[in-house]
Amino acid sequence: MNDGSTTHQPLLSVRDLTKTFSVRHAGKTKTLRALDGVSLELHRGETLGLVGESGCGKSTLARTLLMLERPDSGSISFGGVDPHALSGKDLLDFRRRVQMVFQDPFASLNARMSAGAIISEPWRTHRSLYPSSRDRAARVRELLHLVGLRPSDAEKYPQEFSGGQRQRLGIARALALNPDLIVCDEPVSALDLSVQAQVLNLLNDLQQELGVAYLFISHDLSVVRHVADRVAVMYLGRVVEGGATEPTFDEPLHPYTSALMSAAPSLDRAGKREQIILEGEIPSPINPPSGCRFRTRCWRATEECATVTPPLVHDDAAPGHTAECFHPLQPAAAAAS
Amino acid sequence: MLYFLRRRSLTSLLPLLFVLVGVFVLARLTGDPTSLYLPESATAEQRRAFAASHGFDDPVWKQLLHYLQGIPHLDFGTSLRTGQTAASMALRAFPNTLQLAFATMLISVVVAVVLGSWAAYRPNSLADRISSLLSMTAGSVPDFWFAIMGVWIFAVILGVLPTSGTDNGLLSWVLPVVTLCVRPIGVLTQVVRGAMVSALSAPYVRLARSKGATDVRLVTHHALRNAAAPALTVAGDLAVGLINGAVVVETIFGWPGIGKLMIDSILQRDFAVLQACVLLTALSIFVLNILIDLGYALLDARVRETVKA
Amino acid sequence: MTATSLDLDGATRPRGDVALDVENLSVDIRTPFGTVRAVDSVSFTARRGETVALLGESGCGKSLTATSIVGLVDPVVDIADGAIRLDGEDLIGMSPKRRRAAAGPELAIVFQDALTALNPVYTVGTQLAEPFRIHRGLSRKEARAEAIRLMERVGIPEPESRVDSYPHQFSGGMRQRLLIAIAVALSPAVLLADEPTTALDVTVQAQIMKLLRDLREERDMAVVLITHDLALVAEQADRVVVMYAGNVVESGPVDAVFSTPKHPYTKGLLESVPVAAERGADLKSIGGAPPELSAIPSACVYQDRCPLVRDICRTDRPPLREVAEDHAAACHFSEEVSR
Amino acid sequence: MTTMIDPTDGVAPETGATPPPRSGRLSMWRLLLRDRMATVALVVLVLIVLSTVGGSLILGDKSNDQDLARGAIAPFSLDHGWLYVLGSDKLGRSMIARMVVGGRTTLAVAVPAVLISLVIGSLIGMWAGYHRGWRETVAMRVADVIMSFPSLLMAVVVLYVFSPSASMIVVVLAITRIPIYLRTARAESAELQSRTFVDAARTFGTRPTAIIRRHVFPIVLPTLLTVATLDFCYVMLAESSLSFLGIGIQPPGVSWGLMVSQGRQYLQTAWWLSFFPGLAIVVTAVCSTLLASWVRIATDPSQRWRLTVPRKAAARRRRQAPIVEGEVS
Amino acid sequence: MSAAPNLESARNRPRSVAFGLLAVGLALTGSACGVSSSSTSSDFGDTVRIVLPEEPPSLEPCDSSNTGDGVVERSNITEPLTELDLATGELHPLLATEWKKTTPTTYTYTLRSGVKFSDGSAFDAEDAAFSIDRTVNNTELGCFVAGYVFGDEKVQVKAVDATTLTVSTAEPDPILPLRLSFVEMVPSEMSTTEKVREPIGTGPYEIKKWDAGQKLTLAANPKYWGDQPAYKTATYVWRSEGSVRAAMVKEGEADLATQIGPDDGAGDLEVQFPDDQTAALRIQGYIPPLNDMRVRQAINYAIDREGLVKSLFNSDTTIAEQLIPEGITGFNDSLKPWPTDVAKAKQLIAEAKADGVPTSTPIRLVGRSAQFPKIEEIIQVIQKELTEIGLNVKIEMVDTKGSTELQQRPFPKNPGPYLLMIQHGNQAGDAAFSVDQYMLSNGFQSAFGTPELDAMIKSAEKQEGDARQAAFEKVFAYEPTHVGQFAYIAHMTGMMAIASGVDYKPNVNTENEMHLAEMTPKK
Repeated sequence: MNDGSTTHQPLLSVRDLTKTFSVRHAGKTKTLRALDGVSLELHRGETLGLVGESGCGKSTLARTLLMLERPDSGSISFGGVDPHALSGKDLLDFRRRVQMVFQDPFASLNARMSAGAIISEPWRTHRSLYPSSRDRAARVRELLHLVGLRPSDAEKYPQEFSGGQRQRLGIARALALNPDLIVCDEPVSALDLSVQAQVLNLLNDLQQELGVAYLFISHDLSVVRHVADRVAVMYLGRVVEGGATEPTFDEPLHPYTSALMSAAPSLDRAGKREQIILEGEIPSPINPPSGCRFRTRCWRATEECATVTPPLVHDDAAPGHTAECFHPLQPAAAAAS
Repeated sequence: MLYFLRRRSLTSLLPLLFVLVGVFVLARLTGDPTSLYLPESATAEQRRAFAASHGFDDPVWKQLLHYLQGIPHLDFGTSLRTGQTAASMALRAFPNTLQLAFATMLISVVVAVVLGSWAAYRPNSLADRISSLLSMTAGSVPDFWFAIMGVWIFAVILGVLPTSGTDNGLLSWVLPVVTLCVRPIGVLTQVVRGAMVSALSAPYVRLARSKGATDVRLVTHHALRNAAAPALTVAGDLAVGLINGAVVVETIFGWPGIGKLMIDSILQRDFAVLQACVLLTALSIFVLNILIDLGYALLDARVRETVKA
Repeated sequence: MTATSLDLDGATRPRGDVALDVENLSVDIRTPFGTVRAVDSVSFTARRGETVALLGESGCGKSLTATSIVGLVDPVVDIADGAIRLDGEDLIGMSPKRRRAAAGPELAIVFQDALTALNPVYTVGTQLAEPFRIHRGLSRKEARAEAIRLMERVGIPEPESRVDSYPHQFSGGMRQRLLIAIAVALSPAVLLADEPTTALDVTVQAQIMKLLRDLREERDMAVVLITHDLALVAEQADRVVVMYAGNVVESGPVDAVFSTPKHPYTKGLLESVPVAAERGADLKSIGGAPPELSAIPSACVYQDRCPLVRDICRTDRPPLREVAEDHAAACHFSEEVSR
Repeated sequence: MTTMIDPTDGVAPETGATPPPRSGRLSMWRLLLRDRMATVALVVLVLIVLSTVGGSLILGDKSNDQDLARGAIAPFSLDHGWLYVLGSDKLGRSMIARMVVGGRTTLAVAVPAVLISLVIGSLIGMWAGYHRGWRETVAMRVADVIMSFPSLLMAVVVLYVFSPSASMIVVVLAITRIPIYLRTARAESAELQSRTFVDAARTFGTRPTAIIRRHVFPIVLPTLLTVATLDFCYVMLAESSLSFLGIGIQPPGVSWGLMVSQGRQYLQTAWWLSFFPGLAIVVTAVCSTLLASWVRIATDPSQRWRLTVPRKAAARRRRQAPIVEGEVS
Repeated sequence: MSAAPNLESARNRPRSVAFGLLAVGLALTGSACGVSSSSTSSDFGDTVRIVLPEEPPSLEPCDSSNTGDGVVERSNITEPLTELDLATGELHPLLATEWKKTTPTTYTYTLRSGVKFSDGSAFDAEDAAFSIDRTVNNTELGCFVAGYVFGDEKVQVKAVDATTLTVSTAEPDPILPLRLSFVEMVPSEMSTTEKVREPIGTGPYEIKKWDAGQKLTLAANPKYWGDQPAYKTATYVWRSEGSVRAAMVKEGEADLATQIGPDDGAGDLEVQFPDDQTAALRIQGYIPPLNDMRVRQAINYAIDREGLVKSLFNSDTTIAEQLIPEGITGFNDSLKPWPTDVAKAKQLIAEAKADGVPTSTPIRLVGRSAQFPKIEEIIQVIQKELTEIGLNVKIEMVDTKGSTELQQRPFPKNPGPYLLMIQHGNQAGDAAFSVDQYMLSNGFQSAFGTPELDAMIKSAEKQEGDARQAAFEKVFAYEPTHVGQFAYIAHMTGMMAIASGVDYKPNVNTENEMHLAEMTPKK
């Protein structure tokens, strides 16, 4: 798989994406910076894991990529074009190529529609895809089979399925338009452990089979570690660290990534380990700290962290592994570029 | 607070203006009242003079402009029927309706809170079913029918209450207030019950229960205040609707309130009085809405923050 | 930041007295479609100073067990059978008055959803003071002082100024601290924590779990941790009770259960955790889905998903039997379950 | 959420129980039959509709048959034939026949008024709620304008201008009730438009009208129908009030409200003239309220268990003393 | 997070708001109780309590021919120079002791001396001249009396001395004294630009307190020139429901209730009395098919007046045969009511139809709601009867405004054929007031007429004495057979409820002016 080198044009490229919301807070209108200069790249057939705690902006990023939100600034390039500049047929074509799997398999399926209707709903907009009803019926059966459901399930309603089966339905719906990229927003976090494994396996198999790329958003480090080729760690609207999965998780540069890894409970009871317990909570994105976002909770913070945005540093040992930090945990070089 | 008042004013006074202009134009469409105010045998010249002296010969927009110009000077015109200023007639009638409405709402709220809480305390119990059926019935009784049946039974047959009027002290209040109470009690009891049922099954009540709080404390201390907001909303709507009821009740009981005055003014094409009444009613609804918003703030700190700002 | 050493060696600590003893607890739910048994003959004990985890997936009956213990079940729920003893006293047969007296000083619960569990219309100070007002009859002023002390203890900064704030003015983690503060206000013998960190971020979860741990030590409480998170159990609990479809399928010390599971369900769960598998490779997953409550098999509850299933599993329900010291499993073939 | 067929929510969620099997899903009919009061209400309503609509075909002429010699016959006597069981009015017309025809008029005003306001209000409401922004603001302001003045007075003014007729009453009542549906539909629609399955539809490029039609409308509908059932009661009372005040149905037309009004002057000599039509209004209104309240619970998954749960084992539960059952008896 | 003091205030403010609200509420209820207790039933015996259908709009004396005002005001608060006895049609002296025609166009009045207004000032010829001038010649006030009894006529008044007054008209006016009997005397200080709500008069009572909307109290005028009345005070309240008014007398809440109906339940407290009102159906006889005499006659034949009067009117009501009741100058006592003959009516319609008259055209039958008791029922009966003879009749109940539009000229354009229920009251006592309005071909409330009838009316109006009587009798005899604009229904009677403790004999004038001085407590 792709190791992050940019020999050919990436499928998706995000540059300096910024998105703010106006919120009413204590009676005044304030600006909430959900995304503050996010840059990402994603290649065909690759899985990019996006990790972060609640409020870090990862869902906003997903919604912006799917054009459910319009960014304030920055650019998105999908296959070389900015979808936000599209309209009409071109826009519809973009809609076809990028799909989403949602976190909540209960809420993301309309309980009043049968499984068949749910899966074929996209074709009611993209009519040219499967023009005849026989084609559509056949394709529904095919998709159900693909995600491990029975063709007869097309008649059933979402509430007649278990949580895992519903998520399979959601995946089938996302596949209905034969997309190039599927944004998976916490696709397994609402599922029980035993079912979660089934769905992760399914996603893995589909990627092998169809070559689809995933943007895999999760707060569960073990899941991301399992599925992602590369990861990006977000904190307060910024990507603070990114790179191939193993070096990023095993030898993190950024103290936040390290704390995150440490805080996650582990099954492994064999040895006692030092647990880093951060103080305080994530500051509000309405009024984020100056300089380094993480400095208020960081044990390595110094005065300079409060004034200037930290530089991008590269991991000496692993190419493509970068972080924004004045005091990286591993030996690292400041960005050359 | 100031911001809040300004916002409320903008959002509420605009509809008020709409209503006023709408009523003005509609009232003019009912035609020139000259023939009602002059004797059958009045001559054409007398009619023209009458119309001219009251401006009925002007086009409607001109009359409206003239009327609106008078408002800042608190000039709301003069009654054709009585020759008094429209404002004084409306202001004299208004307190009578207000007293009626206040007594009604006070009684309704107290009864509804007690009944509703009691029913919600044990959902599906016999008490709940009975009080639900009663409150639904109460919400479905036409007030005019209730009123005349009340008069018939209590004043005519039994002779224990006066038929009408305001001359018999508190006894005069019984039938009008009871009539007006019926629907609010019915509706409000159901709302309080519903709100209390959900409040009583809310997690914070379970938490309070896990602290060892008694049931009485759970109802009065934890659930009631949370259930108050929806009840307040409905109580506000009911208070506005009381004006509807007042029209009927005041007509039947000869209560000299604003509802009766408005109906009479419409019948008599006494436009100035009608408009003064409309203005006063709309204004009081505006004030009522502000009071309700303050009530929300009183109940809930989250609302208070938006009001305070 | 603080770096603390996780004490994962609970089994070696001296055990206190049995504070909570649940015996053959069975709970029914009346539904439109008939009565279903949601909790079936569940037994476990919790001693002072130890953490017992009730582990299971959604719908396995662990939360219902907890709410049955504290007596906060919905009207459609009936306790059908069994005994719940708090320091030897049966809770089910208790008078409501005695029950109320026990709620707080002897038995307390921390709820999962801190936002809705706190009453939005009262200040947190009022709510924190309530246990003292109810059980100790303290004056408003004294109770308020206690509330401030509590807030300080659970790590809420500037308690004097925040005591008059409302719940919505606190963050999720702070609200969870407040809930814990209310629960431990009167130093109960038994503290039930129902998924106390599920809604929280991992960094905050770590803080909350440390707080719970510290309070357990400090007040010598028995903590019953209800969770679906295996890793959390591994880190926090001394003993674990694994539930499936309303039944206890395995129980014992965490070390023993997690290292040598004696029930195929426990084993399947452990293998489903992604870290166990290589990236990109398939995870070992349990096929199928848990049964509906109304369709729980009469014999072995796990028969439909069990890789070891045999004829006897479809006819006889395996009893929960001791397979090692203090380690029990409900499987006909527990010896065959191995890593 | 208003989904009516999600059995997972059928059991109170706190119990954490898994859903009961779908095979046992109850049809609305069976659910209805379990609630005796709601069943009775429905039966009565159906009877009222049948007898007023069907009955006026048979009794339509009789309702205007005058016979001054048979004026003011007291009710509950078969001496003059079954048509006079409920007595006659001053002109000797059968009360039964007039009640039937009056009922038809009342229904013929209330039903179209409710339907018109339902359709207009919910369409605008769903549209405004889905799009939010200025559309929502404008729609809500319009609703405010209508709501900011007592509806009955507005109707009085309007009916005076345009002379009272049945169709005018329908229009006036419909307009004054539009905000009810508008607000309900807007609130639900605004909530639904932020739901994930709507987001999902957006990601396919589905147009707003299609989303409203496909995803919003079917979900909002039960709520709106509940409101409409309740509102039917209100509109009927409003029509009656207008007729009572003399600006509703005009004689020789007859409606229940008008009959109460006309009978008022005979209260001392012929009480039945006002009593029976008033009673008919109450019965119809109570039944529609009962039915509405049942529909509200039946379509609300978090409430529905109340209708279906068998009541038993109270003694045992009391010891557990869940708050809603309470131990104070 | 805000600092502590802010939080304090946040907590306390709502509480104080709550107290404020409660206080306002209590104050309101408090004042409410004050209102109601202030006017509890006063000492019986000294007070007569009267309940009217509506509140007097104002007591402006120059509007007193308006029944709602006059019934309270006339001869109670203010008095005219002379008083008309409707039963006999004669004028009696009141504030004038004598009057005579001194020239063809001038009348000279001699005023009663020693009369004082209730404010203590003396009444003299200046006041009388002022009152007449204010009522008749003032255009600004738009006096009801001017329009009602004087029309376009203007008068010159002159106070010759303190007790002598002359009134002149441009043309000779044989009934000028009759007209002048409608002018109430007021002090010359009264406003000539604005109507006065609470006037000063010379009557036996003065206004004591008027709680607008609630109650009007009159007290005996201590300076009254005549005998003091039996009741020291009189209170008026008003209820629109006849049954409520009746019940109030029955329950002892009032002593007298006016305008009640036969089914209002006053029982043996009901008192009937002759009235000046006549109910009739006016036929818009210039619009087909009503322009055919046969159709108009058929309508007359179809109505069963006897049945109507027996079951729906007050029991003393009589069937009408002409527009005015007995007692009015010009009443023709030889006329007989139109007979009921359904067969004949059907035949007439059939004939008309055969001649091409569009008898199936829908005809509007218009009645004014609450014009008199049971009008709705009466209209419904008539509709039924007219339908039976083959006409297509639709009922329309309208309000006052709606009926005046159809009743008075100019009539609406293209209204379609309509029949209008009218109730005409001649309180002036002379047929001229009726026929001028209702029978001239261009009369203000007349749909059509004939030149012959117009001529008969014009000449009758110029006559005096017996000649006048005879001339008008001819008019009334001529109209039904040659014009047929009306289907007369009934000469109405009034009905009131009088408590057993009050002695009062209502008369034909009672509905226009109810003299409190004639009421006495029964021993």
